[in-house]
Amino acid sequence: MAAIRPLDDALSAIGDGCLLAVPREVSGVAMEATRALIRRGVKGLHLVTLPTSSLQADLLIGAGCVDVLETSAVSMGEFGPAPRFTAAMTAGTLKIREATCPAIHAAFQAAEKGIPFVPLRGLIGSDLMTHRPDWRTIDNPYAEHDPIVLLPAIRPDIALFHAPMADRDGNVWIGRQRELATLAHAAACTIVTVETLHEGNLLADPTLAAGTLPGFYVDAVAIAERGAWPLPLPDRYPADQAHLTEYMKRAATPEGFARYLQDFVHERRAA
Amino acid sequence: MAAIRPLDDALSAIGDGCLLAVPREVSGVAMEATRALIRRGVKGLHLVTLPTSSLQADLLIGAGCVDVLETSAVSMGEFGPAPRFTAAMTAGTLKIREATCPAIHAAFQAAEKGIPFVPLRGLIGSDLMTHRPDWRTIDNPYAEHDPIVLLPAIRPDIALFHAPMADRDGNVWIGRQRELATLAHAAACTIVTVETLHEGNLLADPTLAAGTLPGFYVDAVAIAERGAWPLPLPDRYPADQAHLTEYMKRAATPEGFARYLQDFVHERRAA
Amino acid sequence: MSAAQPDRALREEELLASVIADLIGNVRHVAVGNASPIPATAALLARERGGGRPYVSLLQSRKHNFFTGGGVELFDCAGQGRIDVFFLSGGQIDGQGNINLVSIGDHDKPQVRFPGSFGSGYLYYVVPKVILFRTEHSRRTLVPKVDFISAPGTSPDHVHRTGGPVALVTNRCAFAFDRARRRFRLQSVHPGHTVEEIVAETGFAFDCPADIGETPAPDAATLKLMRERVAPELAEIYPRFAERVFGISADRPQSLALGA
Amino acid sequence: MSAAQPDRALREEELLASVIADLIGNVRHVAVGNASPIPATAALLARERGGGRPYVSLLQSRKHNFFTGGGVELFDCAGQGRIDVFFLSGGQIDGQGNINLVSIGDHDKPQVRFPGSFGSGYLYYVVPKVILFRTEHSRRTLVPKVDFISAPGTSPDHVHRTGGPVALVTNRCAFAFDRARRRFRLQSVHPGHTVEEIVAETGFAFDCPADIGETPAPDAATLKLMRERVAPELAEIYPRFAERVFGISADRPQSLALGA
Repeated sequence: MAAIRPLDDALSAIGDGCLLAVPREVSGVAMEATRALIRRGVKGLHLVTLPTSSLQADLLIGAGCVDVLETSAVSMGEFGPAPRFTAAMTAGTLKIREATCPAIHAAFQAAEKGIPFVPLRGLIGSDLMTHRPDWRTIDNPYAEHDPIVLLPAIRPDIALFHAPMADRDGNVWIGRQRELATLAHAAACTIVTVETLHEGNLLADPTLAAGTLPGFYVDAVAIAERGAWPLPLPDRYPADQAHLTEYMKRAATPEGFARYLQDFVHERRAA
Repeated sequence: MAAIRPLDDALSAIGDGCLLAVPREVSGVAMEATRALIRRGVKGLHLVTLPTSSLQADLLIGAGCVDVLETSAVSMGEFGPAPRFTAAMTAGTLKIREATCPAIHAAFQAAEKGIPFVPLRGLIGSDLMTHRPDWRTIDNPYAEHDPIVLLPAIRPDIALFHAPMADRDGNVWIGRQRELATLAHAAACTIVTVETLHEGNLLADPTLAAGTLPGFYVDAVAIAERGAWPLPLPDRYPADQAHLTEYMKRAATPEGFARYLQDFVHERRAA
Repeated sequence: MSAAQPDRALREEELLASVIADLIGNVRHVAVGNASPIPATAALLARERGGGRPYVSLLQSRKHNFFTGGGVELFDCAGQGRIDVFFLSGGQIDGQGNINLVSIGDHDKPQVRFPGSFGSGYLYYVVPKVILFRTEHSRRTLVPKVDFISAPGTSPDHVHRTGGPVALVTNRCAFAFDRARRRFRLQSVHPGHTVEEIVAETGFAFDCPADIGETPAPDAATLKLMRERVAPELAEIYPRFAERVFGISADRPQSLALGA
Repeated sequence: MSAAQPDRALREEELLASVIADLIGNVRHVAVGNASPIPATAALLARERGGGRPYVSLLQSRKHNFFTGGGVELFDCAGQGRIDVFFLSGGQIDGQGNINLVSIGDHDKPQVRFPGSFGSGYLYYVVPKVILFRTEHSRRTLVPKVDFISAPGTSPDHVHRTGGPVALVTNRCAFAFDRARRRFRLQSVHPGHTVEEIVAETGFAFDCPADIGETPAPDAATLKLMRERVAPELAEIYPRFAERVFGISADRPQSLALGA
């Protein structure tokens, strides 16, 4: 069961080389925690995004924290290609396990169910298949001549995300972001940062309980106000457009990115 | 998209012989709708329970509405064995497709995902396997000598359940009863009865939205106050213990059950 | 809610709940399925004694149930390896630990029909400690071979299986299950019963060490916890059980319940 | 929120959105993925014209998104056959309708790297009407054969497939996709462009009927709906696009935005 802990303490379970799973931008990205990990100098991460990422993956890659990336896409959306991801890929310095969004969702759901694999339609004839030998085509036993792809379960060591609130029992309100529950169910260890502490028990009110991940699945909670900044937090605050524009400008070159890290990560500056 | 309709009208899509899926007792059982179906004289149902049932299945079986029952269990819980289910089974007049709870959940989730089958652990060595030729054992392609069972998806014609409230857009608040969303996603047509009409849109408030099944999946909504009676509705009202005691007494014999139907179904009496 | 009568004689249900609570041991999470009032009592008792640990999930309860993902969450949770103890019963239980929750006689036109397999066809395989319980200990219920295997007591080595039975608690005794030998071993005999009686009333063969002791009755502190703290909690989902065993009714004011 | 300038010249984005809105047709549900402002404009326009139908799901939006089951719901919904129209693009698109969202050159050390396949490796197979769009129409983007197939335009007959491409809209023209012939057919040429130019700028062979017409510009009512009703809604998830194309900013009061 989770206790509310200081951020660096809550992140202590994230060791070098671990399989770290993080959600997509609109679901609640633990950016303050990501900066703390970079400050600490985490190395060799196998980063899995459920199913895509933006600034979080770009920062971790640019800071040299990631050995292997499993993703459906890394993009800064309207701001354009993710600069450090793109640079690392074209330099050939980042190992990537290509995927497509529903395949990553399904593989996490397989881990959630305790099943070793799950079938998924589509995929056949895509070059994703040639790059993913772990995705295997079998004949659907329930039909004639019907090939279908199987995906192995993804069981992360750590799930890390940001949410609006948690209570002292480690219950976390995730609202409509149900994939955060899947993430926690699939992972061996779940670390959550939240905007605020909810006084009282989130499970006590049936309306709040409907959007709550039980503390049973949560190993550590840290308070991080505006912890998704400069990314948005659903229903709470939008992305910081000006800062992301600034990021794109700086991160276009290795030197500019280094200065960005210095100014906004190591110096702990915030908006 | 659902409009709020009178009960009998909302139930018109439930034709004789259809594959009707209903939830377990604690998730919200549409009992008033069930009585309406019996009054209308629906026949030949293939009834699937997600994953168990109590009074609802017993009533429908006793009233002769069910040809095939797919279930993990039918029981009146503390009140004892379900009398009309037990009578029909020992008389050999009811075809049953034996199952176990997580297999039914998984088969509905497979339909929800649009996959033809899903694997599940357990099951091997159970006599359920000999009675379910559609459950097939394959070798897990990701391990050596590791047999695992596949279950075909269950795609109901109709899903029918009872919930606390809906709005005029057909959005239905289901709270923690997430299997009701799976039920609706898996079914071709979803019919819901609710206690009350919610003025305003359930999706507009993030807290309510987290527990809401979107109206997109709902084909008809009818208001049925105390519509789960005499079964409980989560967080709203408990089971009517006295009435269930009365039911057990009457339903012990075919004649008593016929009088029960006369008094509480055909006469439309309620507590 | 009512307080129970503290000085009345030990009831069989209380003894069984106490035995089961001891079997639960030091674990993180105990789940209890449908229609299992004695295991529910035991699980809540274990939590009271453990100061909040283990987590207890009563499938039918709103209050004692942290699940927010619907009915599938219990099974997913077990599949994740996050349920340490579960309880199963059987219309028949045999000496290999096989349980039958379906029927006696021809399956399609049985002599006796039970409700159905519930979650047993899965949970028996994936929960490390499954405690079997059956209050009727007779040759009718404890049989040489079940008519229908809802879930087998053991599996061949190549079948993925992380769980299975550890014990069988009846109204007469407690058995341990030896997975390697695939059979039960008599563990203790409840007060007022004998080994001879158990041999006579059990339909299957079991190991019977020479030095079988008597099942210890719950101590006063345990009994007090069970009657005063656990019993009122049971009334939410087992009102008839709570009233019959503990004289407690959720529907009536305390003074009336005390007089019942 | 600001109102846009009603009388200014037609922008290319507006033309493309109008073309795509027409392609959507009479369906129940249109979904739009990430980084797709023009398709989002088209989908919202189709809904405005249809008086609330089709349902529109903008993946990144909170407001225009009825999903309550998390990120997987879009894909499950498509797998259920409940998404009728979706949009895909490609760093490269070839004449067989194959799309490349991954890279150009050697995959492990590419000359050009794109963000990744997103949901294309699934949605292209299961959404009946996939509309391809690519604003840069050149031999660089429309190629004879893509370097990496994120998702193929067609599949062998024995491969389960309920969806696929129906059209490709670029800044120069609109193509229809003929699934039986597995190739594109020029459908209409946008104002200011010519068939010869399109042949010259397209890297793949396509069918070109003799009587190719000009792509019709949106009528005044459509344009008014787009600028006044749709554009303000876009600012939630595409603030830069909404500002650049429609002069609308969600962050500034209306008077300021009008002056921008």
